[in-house]
Amino acid sequence: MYTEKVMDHFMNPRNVGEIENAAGVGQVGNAKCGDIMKIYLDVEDEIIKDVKFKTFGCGSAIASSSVATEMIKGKTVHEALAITNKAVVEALGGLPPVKIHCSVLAEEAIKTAILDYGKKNNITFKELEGFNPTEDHHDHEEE
Amino acid sequence: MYTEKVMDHFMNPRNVGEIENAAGVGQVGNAKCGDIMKIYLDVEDEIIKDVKFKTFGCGSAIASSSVATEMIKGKTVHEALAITNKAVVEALGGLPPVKIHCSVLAEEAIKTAILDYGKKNNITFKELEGFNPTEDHHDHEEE
Amino acid sequence: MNKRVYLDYAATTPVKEEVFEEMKPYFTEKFGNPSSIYSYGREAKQPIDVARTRIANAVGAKPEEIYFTAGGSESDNWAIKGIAFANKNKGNHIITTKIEHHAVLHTCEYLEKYGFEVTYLEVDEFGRIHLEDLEKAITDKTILISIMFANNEIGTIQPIKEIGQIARENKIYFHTDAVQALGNVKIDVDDLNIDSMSISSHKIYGPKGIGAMYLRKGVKIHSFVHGGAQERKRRAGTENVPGIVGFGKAAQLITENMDEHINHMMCLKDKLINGIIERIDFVKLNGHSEYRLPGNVNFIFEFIEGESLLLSLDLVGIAGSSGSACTSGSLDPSHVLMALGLPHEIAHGSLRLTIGSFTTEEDIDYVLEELPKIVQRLRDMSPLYEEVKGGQK
Amino acid sequence: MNKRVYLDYAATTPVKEEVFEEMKPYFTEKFGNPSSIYSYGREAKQPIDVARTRIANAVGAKPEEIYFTAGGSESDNWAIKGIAFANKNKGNHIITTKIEHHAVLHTCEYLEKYGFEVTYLEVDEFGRIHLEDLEKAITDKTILISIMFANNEIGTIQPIKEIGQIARENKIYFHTDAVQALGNVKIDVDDLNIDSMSISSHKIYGPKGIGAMYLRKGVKIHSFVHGGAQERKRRAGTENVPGIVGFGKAAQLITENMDEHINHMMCLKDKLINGIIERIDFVKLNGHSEYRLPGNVNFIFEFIEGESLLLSLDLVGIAGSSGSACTSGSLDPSHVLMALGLPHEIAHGSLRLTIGSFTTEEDIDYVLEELPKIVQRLRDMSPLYEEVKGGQK
Ligand SMILES: Cc1ncc(COP(=O)(O)O)c(C=O)c1O
Ligand SMILES: Cc1ncc(COP(=O)(O)O)c(C=O)c1O
Repeated sequence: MYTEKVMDHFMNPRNVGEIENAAGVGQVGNAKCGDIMKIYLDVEDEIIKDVKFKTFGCGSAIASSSVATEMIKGKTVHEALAITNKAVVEALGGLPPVKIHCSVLAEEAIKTAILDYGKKNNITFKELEGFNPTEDHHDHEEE
Repeated sequence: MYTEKVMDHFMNPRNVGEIENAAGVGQVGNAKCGDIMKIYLDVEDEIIKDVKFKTFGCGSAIASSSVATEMIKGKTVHEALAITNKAVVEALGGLPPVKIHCSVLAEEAIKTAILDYGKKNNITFKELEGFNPTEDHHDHEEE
Repeated sequence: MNKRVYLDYAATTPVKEEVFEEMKPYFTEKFGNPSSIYSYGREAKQPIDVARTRIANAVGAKPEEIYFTAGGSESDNWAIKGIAFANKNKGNHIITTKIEHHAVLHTCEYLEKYGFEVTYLEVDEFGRIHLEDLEKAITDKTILISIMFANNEIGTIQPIKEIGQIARENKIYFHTDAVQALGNVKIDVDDLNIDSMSISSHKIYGPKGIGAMYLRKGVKIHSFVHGGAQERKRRAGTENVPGIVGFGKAAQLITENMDEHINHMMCLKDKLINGIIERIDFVKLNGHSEYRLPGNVNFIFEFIEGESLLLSLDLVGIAGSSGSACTSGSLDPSHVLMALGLPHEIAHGSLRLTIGSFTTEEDIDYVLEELPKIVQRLRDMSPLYEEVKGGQK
Repeated sequence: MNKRVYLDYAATTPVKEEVFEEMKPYFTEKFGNPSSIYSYGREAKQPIDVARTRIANAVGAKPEEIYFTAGGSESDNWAIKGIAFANKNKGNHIITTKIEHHAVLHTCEYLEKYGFEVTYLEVDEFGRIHLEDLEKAITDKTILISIMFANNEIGTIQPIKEIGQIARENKIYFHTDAVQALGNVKIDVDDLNIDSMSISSHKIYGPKGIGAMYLRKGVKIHSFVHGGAQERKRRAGTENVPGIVGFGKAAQLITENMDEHINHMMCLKDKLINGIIERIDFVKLNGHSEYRLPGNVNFIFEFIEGESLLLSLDLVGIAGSSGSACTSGSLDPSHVLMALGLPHEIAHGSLRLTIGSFTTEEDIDYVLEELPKIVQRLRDMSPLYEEVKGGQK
């Protein structure tokens, strides 16, 4: 059902944890739907020095968080903002159709954390214009 | 499905054949329903000296005819008239429910042959009062 | 009785050894529920996908157009009821034939109680429908045409492609009961314009209790068994994994060896037909000479009744089948033989012998040796034959 | 991964060796069609009668009240649709519960589109209905009560005898889905006033793809699969002979050893429940302490989600199941857990482990060793647990 990459990130997630006094924190999803992602950023000169995550959710939610943190670590916030859920899916070698929403959550968790960083530092990101993470990203395939 | 007795009478039917210038002949059933029985009697002093049958029909129709001829051979016509379809079924060690009509046919074939014998000889049999063999004796069990 | 000759392949077939071997592990070892996400479940899910693909390949369909069922009867019921109820807003008229299997006929009769109107097309003396009759029967309320691919009793094959064409042109769904056709006739659902099709495993050397319905993508249908999300949410129930695996293997084998298989049956069939005609008087071959299943032989033996013929054959080890009323517990002989226009009294004396993979020349020789004796014996007991002989004297 | 511990017996069971041995001859040797009158047919018919009697004996029914189907889902569909449509003249109201299997729930929802009204009874926090609720729900239009014997997720057993009594007094038919109960609870259809009952072979160490419906003599029902005259003309289709034989054998074995079997499961179940409660914080046992299937363990582990728990267990070879939305592809967690009144966020973290014949003490020890580590690992990743820890600091 899951690719080896997904299973690897699920079993050996990178960057699990919290950052005290993080530069930006983003939390998306909700427990009602069964997944919450929280991303902590440490930013210096617009560069993401460190990133940690905590996730409540299924295997692919955990793997998506893990791979997403890996993808943005060391990147500029602008580079991080360019990361789409598709890129997350690709980095995982694919996700089952019903699990695509997990990658969407990962993208939005990053954006929300950067938005928070921006707010704290009075920076507005052009890339985040109109960004409005909804609570419910489940778009499961139904017949 | 059939008892050994039925199979024996089916494979080794007694008294198959015709009697030329028989004292009485009875034919019941019809080809439309899939079974016809024809019984020939040779009667002397009200005693059935000989009996033959021909049957078009299923295994139990043939067995019923065979056992019925065996039951009446050497008997008086009155004794023969006392034979019911139940007696035929018993003599065969039982018949499947859907095949009971075959034993009814056998009983009626005997009666019809005796009726014919009576007509030819101007004898009326009390036992045959009201006897009226119908064409269709199928009373298959349906749910 | 020592020798046994099985000539009832149209009733059911033995499971082939290769098929059974492939099924085996799924009973006691790889027994998981395919819906489960853990390893036991995955072990059971993957072979289902393989089987689905094999069956799809056998009929020119896409794997996701194959839905597993418990057999041909369920497939017929599902296709017909499911399409009828799901399309009732478009019309309430169904067209079928008088010679369908009971799984289709009784389903149609049931629908008649629920507001549907059904036209039962006549067939000619060889068992084929006439396309003009079909065209004439179509109304603007017709939503479904269900016509069997090949008949189980007399083996007659219908003009499926032309029927599909007519259905397509009139935007009517076309379902075909191909239970007897699978493995005996080349089937390509696209080429033949088939929208839905019933098939059954135990007729092609697979296990009993498993079948499938082909449903073209986009055809509107209701679920028949509601419940869990199996079969893309369309047919609930924990999957019959070994059954599915066996059906898949059987479909693969029959597809690979189709030409050879057909040839084998055809030769033996012709031998049997010719042999009977040579050896026995007052016989009539039922069905069509050309549009006929390769393994089907169906004869009328006049003046005798089918069950007694079957019983006698059984006693010498030969297994056949009969359209006789007496084998079914009903009053009338087979509705198929009646639809051919045969009189009742004649229709009672039919014998079907169907040839399959394991039939040999010796089997046919044995039948040709035994059958004439049996027919003669029964005729000698028959008052109807007496009359004929009388007339000939 | 080497060790494998299967704890999902409620999902499906392996076929027992004795069962498989008894089935074997019916695939390749005694393969005849049971409806045929010749020897091949008789060989296949007699074992069906044996199986039917064994199953009847297992539930206190008469053999002629047992109808074979393709499984529990078909039995549920047939019983409910068949009784509903056949008794529509008497009323259009059906009573069931919120925690039924989808095979019952989705069937009821389907019937709602066809003029039936359905009351879905609530259950208490332990999953039991209250009899007063049932009595209050009955109207003069009520024709059918369908309440499951035991729940598949949380194992709660309903007051079946009392429900049957109420149904009887009100002259309403009572159907029960006993798929999970068979083999785990003593069932006597007469004592319990059951009119119709669904059972399934693959839950009692028999093969998949075969089940049965018990129907009390005299209960009015429509056929579900129309066609041939099999199953006393009520369920068409060539019989799944090996499946039926296997189901019959499985029913016999489970009846003979029921007490021992229940004891075995109860001991291990208690060990597992107590072990989990001792070793892990923030857990909640779902279901009833007394009215509970002997092999059912169902826990909520707060702050973590069920699928990630299952996946982690699978990686150490343990097979369980979860009422998590994420395993089913739907948005909401199990309707059963929701009906217990659990909040969404908590219901997501459920784990069902079900014990069966082949479960050993070592299996349970292994789970008690692995599970706490896994739960801790997932909690350490969970932002919800972080909050709790935070609160505790
Ligand atoms: C309570 C209950 N009812 C019905 C079913 C359906 O049975 P089957 O999978 O045999 O169709 C199941 C199991 O899946 C069940 O647990
Ligand atoms: C033409 C046809 N349709 C349907 C069926 C029913 O198939 P099954 O016995 O698998 O339900 C059969 C065979 O019995 C058949 O020959």
